[in-house]
Amino acid sequence: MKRVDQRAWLFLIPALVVLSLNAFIPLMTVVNYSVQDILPGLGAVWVGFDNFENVLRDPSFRGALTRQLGFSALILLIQVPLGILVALGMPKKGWPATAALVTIGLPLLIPWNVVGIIWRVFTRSDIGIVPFLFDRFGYVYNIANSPADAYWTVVMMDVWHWTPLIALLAYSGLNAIPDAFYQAARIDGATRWRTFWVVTLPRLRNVLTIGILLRFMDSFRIYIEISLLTGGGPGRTTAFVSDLLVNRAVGGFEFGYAAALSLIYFFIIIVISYLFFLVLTNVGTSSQMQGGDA
Amino acid sequence: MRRVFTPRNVLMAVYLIFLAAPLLWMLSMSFKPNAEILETRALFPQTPTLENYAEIFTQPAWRESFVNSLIYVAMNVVITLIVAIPAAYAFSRYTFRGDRHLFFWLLTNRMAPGAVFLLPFFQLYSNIGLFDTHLAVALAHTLFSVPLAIWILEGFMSGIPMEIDETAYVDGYSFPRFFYRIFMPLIGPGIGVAAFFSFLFSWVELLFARTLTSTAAKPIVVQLSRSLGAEGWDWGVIAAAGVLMIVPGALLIYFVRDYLAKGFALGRV
Amino acid sequence: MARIELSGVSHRYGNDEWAIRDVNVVWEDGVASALLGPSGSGKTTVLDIISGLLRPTEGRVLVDGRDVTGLNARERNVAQVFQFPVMYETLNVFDNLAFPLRNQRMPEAEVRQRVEATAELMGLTDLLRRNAHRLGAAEQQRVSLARGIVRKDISAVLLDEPLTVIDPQAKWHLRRQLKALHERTGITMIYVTHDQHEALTFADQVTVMNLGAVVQTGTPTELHERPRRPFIGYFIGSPGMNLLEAEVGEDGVRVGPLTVAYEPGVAKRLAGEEALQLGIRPEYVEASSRPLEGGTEAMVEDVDTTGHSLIVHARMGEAPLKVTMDEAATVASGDSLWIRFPAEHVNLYAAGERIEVNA
Amino acid sequence: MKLELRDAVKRFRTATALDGLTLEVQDDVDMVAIVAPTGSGKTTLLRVLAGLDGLDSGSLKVRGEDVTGVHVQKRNVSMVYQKFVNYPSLRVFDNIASPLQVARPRIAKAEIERRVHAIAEKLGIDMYLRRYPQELSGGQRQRVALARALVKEVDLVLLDEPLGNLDYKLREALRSDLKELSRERDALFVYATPEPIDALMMASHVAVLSEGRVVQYGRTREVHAVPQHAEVGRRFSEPPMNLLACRVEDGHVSAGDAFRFRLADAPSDGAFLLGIYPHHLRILEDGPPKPGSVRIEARLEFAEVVGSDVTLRLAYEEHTVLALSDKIRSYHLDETVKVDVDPNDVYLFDARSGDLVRASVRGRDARG
Repeated sequence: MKRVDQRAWLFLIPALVVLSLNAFIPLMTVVNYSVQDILPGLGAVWVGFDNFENVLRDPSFRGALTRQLGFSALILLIQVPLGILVALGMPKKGWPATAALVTIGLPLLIPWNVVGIIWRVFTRSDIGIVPFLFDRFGYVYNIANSPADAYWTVVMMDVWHWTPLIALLAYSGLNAIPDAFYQAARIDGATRWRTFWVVTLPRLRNVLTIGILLRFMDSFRIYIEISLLTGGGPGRTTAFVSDLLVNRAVGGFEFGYAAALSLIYFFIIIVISYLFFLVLTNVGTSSQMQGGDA
Repeated sequence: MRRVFTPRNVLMAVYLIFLAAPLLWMLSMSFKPNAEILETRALFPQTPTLENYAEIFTQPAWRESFVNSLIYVAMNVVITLIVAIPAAYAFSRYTFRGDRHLFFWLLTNRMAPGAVFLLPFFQLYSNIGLFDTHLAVALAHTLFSVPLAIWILEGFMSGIPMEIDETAYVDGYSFPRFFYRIFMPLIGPGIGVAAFFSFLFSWVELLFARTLTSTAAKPIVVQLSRSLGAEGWDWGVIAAAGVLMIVPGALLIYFVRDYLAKGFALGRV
Repeated sequence: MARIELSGVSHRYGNDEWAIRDVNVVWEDGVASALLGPSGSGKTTVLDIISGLLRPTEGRVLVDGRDVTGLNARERNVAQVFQFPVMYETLNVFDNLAFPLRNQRMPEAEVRQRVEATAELMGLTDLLRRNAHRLGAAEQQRVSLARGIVRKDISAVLLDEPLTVIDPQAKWHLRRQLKALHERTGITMIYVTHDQHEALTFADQVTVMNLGAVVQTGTPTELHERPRRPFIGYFIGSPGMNLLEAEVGEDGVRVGPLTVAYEPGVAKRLAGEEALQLGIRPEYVEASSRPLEGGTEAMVEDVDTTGHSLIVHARMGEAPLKVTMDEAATVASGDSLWIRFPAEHVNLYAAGERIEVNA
Repeated sequence: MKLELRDAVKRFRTATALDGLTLEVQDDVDMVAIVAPTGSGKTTLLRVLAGLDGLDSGSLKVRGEDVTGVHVQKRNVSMVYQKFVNYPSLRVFDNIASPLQVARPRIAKAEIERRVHAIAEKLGIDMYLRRYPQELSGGQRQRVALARALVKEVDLVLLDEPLGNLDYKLREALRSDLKELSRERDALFVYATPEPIDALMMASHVAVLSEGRVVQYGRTREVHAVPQHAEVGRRFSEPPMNLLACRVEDGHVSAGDAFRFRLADAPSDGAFLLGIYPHHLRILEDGPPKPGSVRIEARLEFAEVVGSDVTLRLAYEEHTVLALSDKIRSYHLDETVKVDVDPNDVYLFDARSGDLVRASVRGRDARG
């Protein structure tokens, strides 16, 4: 059992130094910006929480936030079940297992902007193969002006890009389930579906919660892939919170607004993630019966 | 006859096609001259050419940025491990005030929305004179790779019973000698998996890499997007660069496959 | 309930050498039996063959005379309790027990009746509404056992070292529960273990395996009193049986200075045997500080106490010998002790195989 | 004095592990057994002796030298756990040699080689020296841990239930090896176990622990023959001593309607605990009771075969009684068992304090 020893903090110093360099100082700068406005020629002027109020009342923020929540929920609903199914389908032993691991892992290895490029090339009306195929089925697919086509292409890109993460996590979770549970279910005459529902899924709970937490965080920050694929268009259909953030911060030079927006945005992520973290850790403590080692 | 078209095999086949199609399309593009890319849509290139790859390997800009990326990714992995191993040891061996919440704070760093932090990072690294150096990008990336590395290593370390530490102390081992000769070899797999995920993140990250560099340490990801910027995009070269960027990652995933297959210690949570 | 038989069963994994060779065992309907052997003796291979997880390379598995070699566990109606509790964590105890019945599409009314009857039998009635992961290991093991016997058509229950993860104080309670369950239901039960304590406590018929072969099948008394091979004499009982080199004399069998008297007929019959060995349990060696008629003297080298008896380590001529004496006996290392071997407690072995003498 | 632990106190948030524990062990003692139920402070006691845990108060002297505050790395001790703890990354040879390899002043390689081979041969694992611990069986892995603990000349060899995870026959073999090794070395073996059989078979001296204090310390057979407290009777016998509530009225002891007998030197009237060792409940399959002993009929609740004996759990009126029989046969639940008790074998403990009031006649002679 672990020893209680406050000197353990000494081990943490290197990590804290590196992280505080990267976390605290920039965070303080952002907080600094969020409570001031930079007026050309006048320098910084204290504005208190005005920026925060502007953001909260700004309809484009509320629009972006609802679209973002919708997008995050949708991709989780698709990726988690699909990831589990793929993990179930993956071979367990021998070279096929290695081949499956490497191929399924590929999308995770590609820089996010290259993902954007590939899908852009893949779906452009002039050179892409997707429009060409849809055309054969008599559907005019055009990512540039049809909001539906654009939205679903962005969703499919994200599914293509991140389902492997859930699949790999679920795959390692499946390997931790002792075979005795499947043997017992076979003896009890359970169908394949009943066995999944009563043996497999409950024991994947831990791994899936981590997957969902990671996927939620990353989906909330998605920006570069979409900006390369659809640039947020057509109109605002595929423009989410980070898109608004970059435009206001980099483009419009309303730095106070952007700083306030990012702090609100950061706050939302932390609150939701903390809820997941609590669920996750007390899920861990009500430890389901693992195989006891003699 | 073993049924081949079981629902499981069909689903896997469909998924693999969905997964491979864009990649194969990119691969085939990397062997086509620009002209052919724009006109035809055949999967197999009619006039296969290696000019796109040649472009990359001959152009100093491409080669240098590829090397730059590898340098700062390697530095990030090394710094992450040096910093994460002792921290993970503390979390796995001791309970101390605020350890759980500290762990959550570490995770929250990973969630910081990149976009707006660019300017502060830019100012910070310029002030400390690290702008446009590999170290700058490596250090910035540790903000994201250290928390995950600590989490993975802590899982592996908790798998090693405390009695091994104590037996070593009873045998007379000093802490450093114990850590080096007995403990480190035992968490080898953990180090491999942590290194893999640190590499994975740092290799594909764009925002910080672009912000903190200009010419001397220009990474491949920036070189890629730069050639995007110019209007007449040189699709063939971009596709070739995309293909080349997958190779290091694929190799690394090959090396850590056993640990992934065995299920790295998710029991931690 | 059913009669289980393995006839001529052998098995090897891939093409390395045989894990088990020519196993022939019959478990009569309703027997409480044990499969006992050190780890690596092949008992797990036999367990998997009975349960239907493993198809033997050679030989047949019969249930009530029906050849089930090719059938899987489901079709053989063989239930199994594993080393650690196997339960469906998201279901409460009632649904855990109802699970196999519902899979058989049994009407809900009948399911309820059978589950409640089985729960009563296993003392789980007041736990029926409790959720799985709030139960202790011993309770969970009882639920997985109850799940095995809730079905009407169960032919046998396999217990694979069921007490491994149970903490010591709860162990005797679960042992009693298993024994009581067998006496009340008469289900054929096979208890697989490497621990002789568990095997002899539970079973009326024990099959001992070693190095992939069945060495002896018999009641606890037979195994303890008349072990077929010296290995069983050593493996069963504590301390193990003494094993001494012996020669045939005219009036009986001689071990160094000591002679065990037999009728002349027996002596003649034994004459031809080579590599003769004599086995006797320490608690059956007669010992006393005063001379014993027909006995001999041995040197006491060491004395251990178990609280209720003394284990004397003596040396008779060259041969080391263990003797169990009452705790009140006054004996110390260095003393000399008169010992004698009563013929009815002696086992004779020729080339490692027990010879039936009319003892 | 090999070991002087005085008024040791060690408190944890939830419980007091050592509550003023004093233990003094003379120089002629090879092995002292610490008998106590799991979780009653015996592991903490070993950790304090090893220096892995410090003491809240109290002092510890080993061979006359005060080591109370000395850190574990500087102490001359070795330890073996119930779990087979070896260094998975080192071969068996390096596992055993590691205490010598880190010893200061430095020990020559040849000398390390000689000592490792000597101890490996003694424990029958010299053929595994090139292998890794993971490749060996449980019993062999524990022998590697033992070899490592014994390769260096130490003052204290601390053993925390080392046989707990081994099966029956391996325990027998290791018990005799441990006993022999404790005699050859002049180090003090401190063996902690909940199982009285280990202490009885191996240790020359025993300390029975209860609630963080030593209830009784002495020569093993004496403590067993004359337990000074009901707790010692219960803890230090296998199966545990029966303790039945009883009343003494003018020389007669009664522990139930049909269970009354005259006692020669009975104490003055009052409430007591009647202590009877299970092997003193004689089971005569047939024939009349021995003269002077009392016969009671009890219902068999359960029979457990242990080694070559059978522990019978009997229900008698509202008591549950344990008896020991050497007849290995199949027993049927709820059969009637006739049991005889010889008054000379019984002990009486004070009902409130549990202290011994009257030892059995036989017990007193054995100690003489």
